[in-house]
Amino acid sequence: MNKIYANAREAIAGIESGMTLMLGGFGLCGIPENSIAALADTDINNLTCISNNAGVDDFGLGLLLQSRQIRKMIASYVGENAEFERQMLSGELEVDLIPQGSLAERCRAGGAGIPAFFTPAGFGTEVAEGKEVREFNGKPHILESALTADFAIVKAWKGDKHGNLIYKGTARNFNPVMAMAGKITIAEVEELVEPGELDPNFVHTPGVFVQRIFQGAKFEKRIEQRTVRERT
Amino acid sequence: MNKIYANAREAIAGIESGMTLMLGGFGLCGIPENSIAALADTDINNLTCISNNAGVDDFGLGLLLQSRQIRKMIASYVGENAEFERQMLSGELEVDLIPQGSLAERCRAGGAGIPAFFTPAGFGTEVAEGKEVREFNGKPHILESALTADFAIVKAWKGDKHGNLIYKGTARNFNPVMAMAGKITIAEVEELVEPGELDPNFVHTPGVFVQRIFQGAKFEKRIEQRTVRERT
Amino acid sequence: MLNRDQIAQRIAQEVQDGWYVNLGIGIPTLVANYVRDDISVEFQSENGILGMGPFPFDGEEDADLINAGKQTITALPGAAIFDSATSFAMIRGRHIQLTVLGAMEVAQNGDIANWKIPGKLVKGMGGAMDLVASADNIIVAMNHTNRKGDSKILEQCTLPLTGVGCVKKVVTNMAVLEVLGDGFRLLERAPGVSVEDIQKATAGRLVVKGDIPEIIL
Amino acid sequence: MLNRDQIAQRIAQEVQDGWYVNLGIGIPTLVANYVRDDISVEFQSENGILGMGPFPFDGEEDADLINAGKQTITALPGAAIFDSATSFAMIRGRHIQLTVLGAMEVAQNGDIANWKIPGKLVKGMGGAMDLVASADNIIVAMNHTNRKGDSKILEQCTLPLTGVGCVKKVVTNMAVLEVLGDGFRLLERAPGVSVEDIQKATAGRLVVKGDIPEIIL
Repeated sequence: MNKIYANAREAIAGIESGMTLMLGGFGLCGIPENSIAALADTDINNLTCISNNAGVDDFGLGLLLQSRQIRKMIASYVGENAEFERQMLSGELEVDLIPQGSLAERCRAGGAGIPAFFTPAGFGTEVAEGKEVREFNGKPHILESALTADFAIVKAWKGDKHGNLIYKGTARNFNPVMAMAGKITIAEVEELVEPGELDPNFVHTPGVFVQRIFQGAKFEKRIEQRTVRERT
Repeated sequence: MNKIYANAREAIAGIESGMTLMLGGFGLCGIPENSIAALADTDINNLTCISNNAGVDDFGLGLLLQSRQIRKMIASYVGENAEFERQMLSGELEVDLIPQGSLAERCRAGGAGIPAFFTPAGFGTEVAEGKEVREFNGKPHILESALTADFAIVKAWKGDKHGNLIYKGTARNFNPVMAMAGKITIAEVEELVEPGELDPNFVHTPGVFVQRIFQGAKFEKRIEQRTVRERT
Repeated sequence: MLNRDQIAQRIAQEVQDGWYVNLGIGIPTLVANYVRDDISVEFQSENGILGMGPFPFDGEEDADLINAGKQTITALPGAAIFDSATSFAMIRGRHIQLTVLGAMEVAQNGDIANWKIPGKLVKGMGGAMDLVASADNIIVAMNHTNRKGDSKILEQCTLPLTGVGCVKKVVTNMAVLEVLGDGFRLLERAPGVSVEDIQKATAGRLVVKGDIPEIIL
Repeated sequence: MLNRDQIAQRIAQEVQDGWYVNLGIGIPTLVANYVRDDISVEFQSENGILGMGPFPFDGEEDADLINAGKQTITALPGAAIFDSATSFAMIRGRHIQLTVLGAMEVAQNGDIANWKIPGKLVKGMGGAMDLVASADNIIVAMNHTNRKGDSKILEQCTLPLTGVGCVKKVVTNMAVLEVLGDGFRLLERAPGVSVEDIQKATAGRLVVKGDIPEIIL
């Protein structure tokens, strides 16, 4: 059983137009940039992408928005992505905006075989429309359903051939929960190491959740808001 | 804000008769043995204890069963604990047996502000009695509710004054989810280290979930089934 | 009138020893700069860090270490990193003692709107809906009026809501207000701003009782 | 008749390359000893380890490294440790390809009972209810009859259930059976055991078609 793939192009084989993808990352931090670039090089379109953000205009998922490969975005934040906002307001892009915590928990639920759960987030707002409301401990909650994807694509710091992953810093974010929720999960890593190099006690994503793994050719790791303080 | 306590006796201050406790561990592996011993030294009784097992006759929670300090056990496995089974069959002890995965998820839910979730585990069995059943993807699921506790007591390998914890091996088990679900969470650790000694990237339980921490005086770490192979 | 930093400075006075605090994007982020250094407070950022430190020195930025505003940050000794589900477990599970966030509108029943202007602007709710639905202690940091001069302190929100009946306190460039449910109680006024000025800039019901002290920074 | 190890050995033949496998307490644990070594299989133990290795050498036992049967174990290179919630996320989320467990009774509709005899014995369900409710591929390993000689292969379970309609295959000391829903199809018989012997020891409906080969180990 070989999980190791040579590169992004080979690792994304089998992704087809119309499929649902999950993509890890928060802003541009911890996004599977090699896989996204490889997808941008294909004719695959009509994708539903589940990702907290949609990159920026010219990097990350923004690339797939530019090339109109995405039919629907499921995200929590549009933020400063002008093209995302434009396509959304013009109706070119279908968008399902959901609270960030519900997004994370719905992905985890999808991976954990929990079809639905109650959360207080979004009660009394547009998010609750059409959803079951129930009171627990005197407080209204709404029923949210699990999210899964045909392919989940995550980015990790290190990984081994078993698919075990560790992440670095806040580049972890949505990656572990999305890794759980893909029918097929692709992990791109900065460094592919030998089994035994990752301490089992500190593996973030156990290999059982990962079907394909490859070492990314190049990581630009662009910074969205470079903020520094003066040396005094 | 000081989270550090001198010993088990001081750390368990405030636990009163009639309260609900969660205790980490699987079998005798990763149990908060110092805290349990300290509880056995008190007159506190009428406790509801949530723990996967109840120790063995003369160690772990078995001590509190012997001394009749437990009114009710919420657990998944009685196994080879003769006194537990005897008290249960005779009706001296109230017992709520629940599937191990539901137990873990219900604790996590309690800590995560999820009041209820659907799971397939237990459908069609005694466990489902009185619970709501709903079909998802053609498969029946039952609604399970969150568990919380007045005090959660966990055992970790190392911890710091912020309450950050790391566990060792399979002594992790229920400890992280129970740490999340206590109104007050007490962590007993083998080694209390200085802030900065634990790599933030590999902290298992972030300190926000832990209110009290102490270095255990002595860890017996008894082995329930010593199983070895021959050297060849 | 208070500037952005002064609003943050006033909010920092609310922070207590031992608290875990989530700061939203914008003015709220500045609050960290003004917390007394004789108390121990930990800042949580919902993208997955507890124990957030100051911005890095020039040249020491790490693309893998950012806050929820996507700004490069540092981690303090004793910090912890976690995934998004665990982060919102902290938030939804009420392990965070204070949430500070910005708003487009706040209503006197505690409703808040801050993520969308139909047909015009969509920022998305990010983590705000989870935060306001679960936090016991929510302070809104914003200007009293919008760029057109209209009050953002309302009887009822007009924009799509982020959360209902959740805001406890509002600190603006003009005043500190307590949300009463059927009005805003004026607690303090910015230096040089009169009660009448605040009354004029407030569309919701303003409750003024006794002398209103100036904000002391 | 097969002994415990032989039952395990037969079940090991079902294991395929790349599978993640959960083995229950008792006979199932022994399956790991008989899996072909030219395929790569990882064993999951629900107390929180993937990549479980053999028992440790004498003197190398670690109290902090046990399996679900509380036996001391080792971890192989490439193993991973996790908490109980994550462990059952794997199980409930159907990331495990095969579950092998023991039983007190199995019925021809796939029901299984293995945790309680009312008034007499309570083991508890442990992780079994989660496993059988979610696993796509469940094999039961047990003796064909109980100590009193009564069949454990039934038309209907009489004991409190662990799961409904979930068992796919049963390997006993006498036979390999496929669960059909309305009966058990006899696939193989233990060396020296006749179809008649199996018929006599089976209380559920036994479906025998054509020649029944002997189990080959």
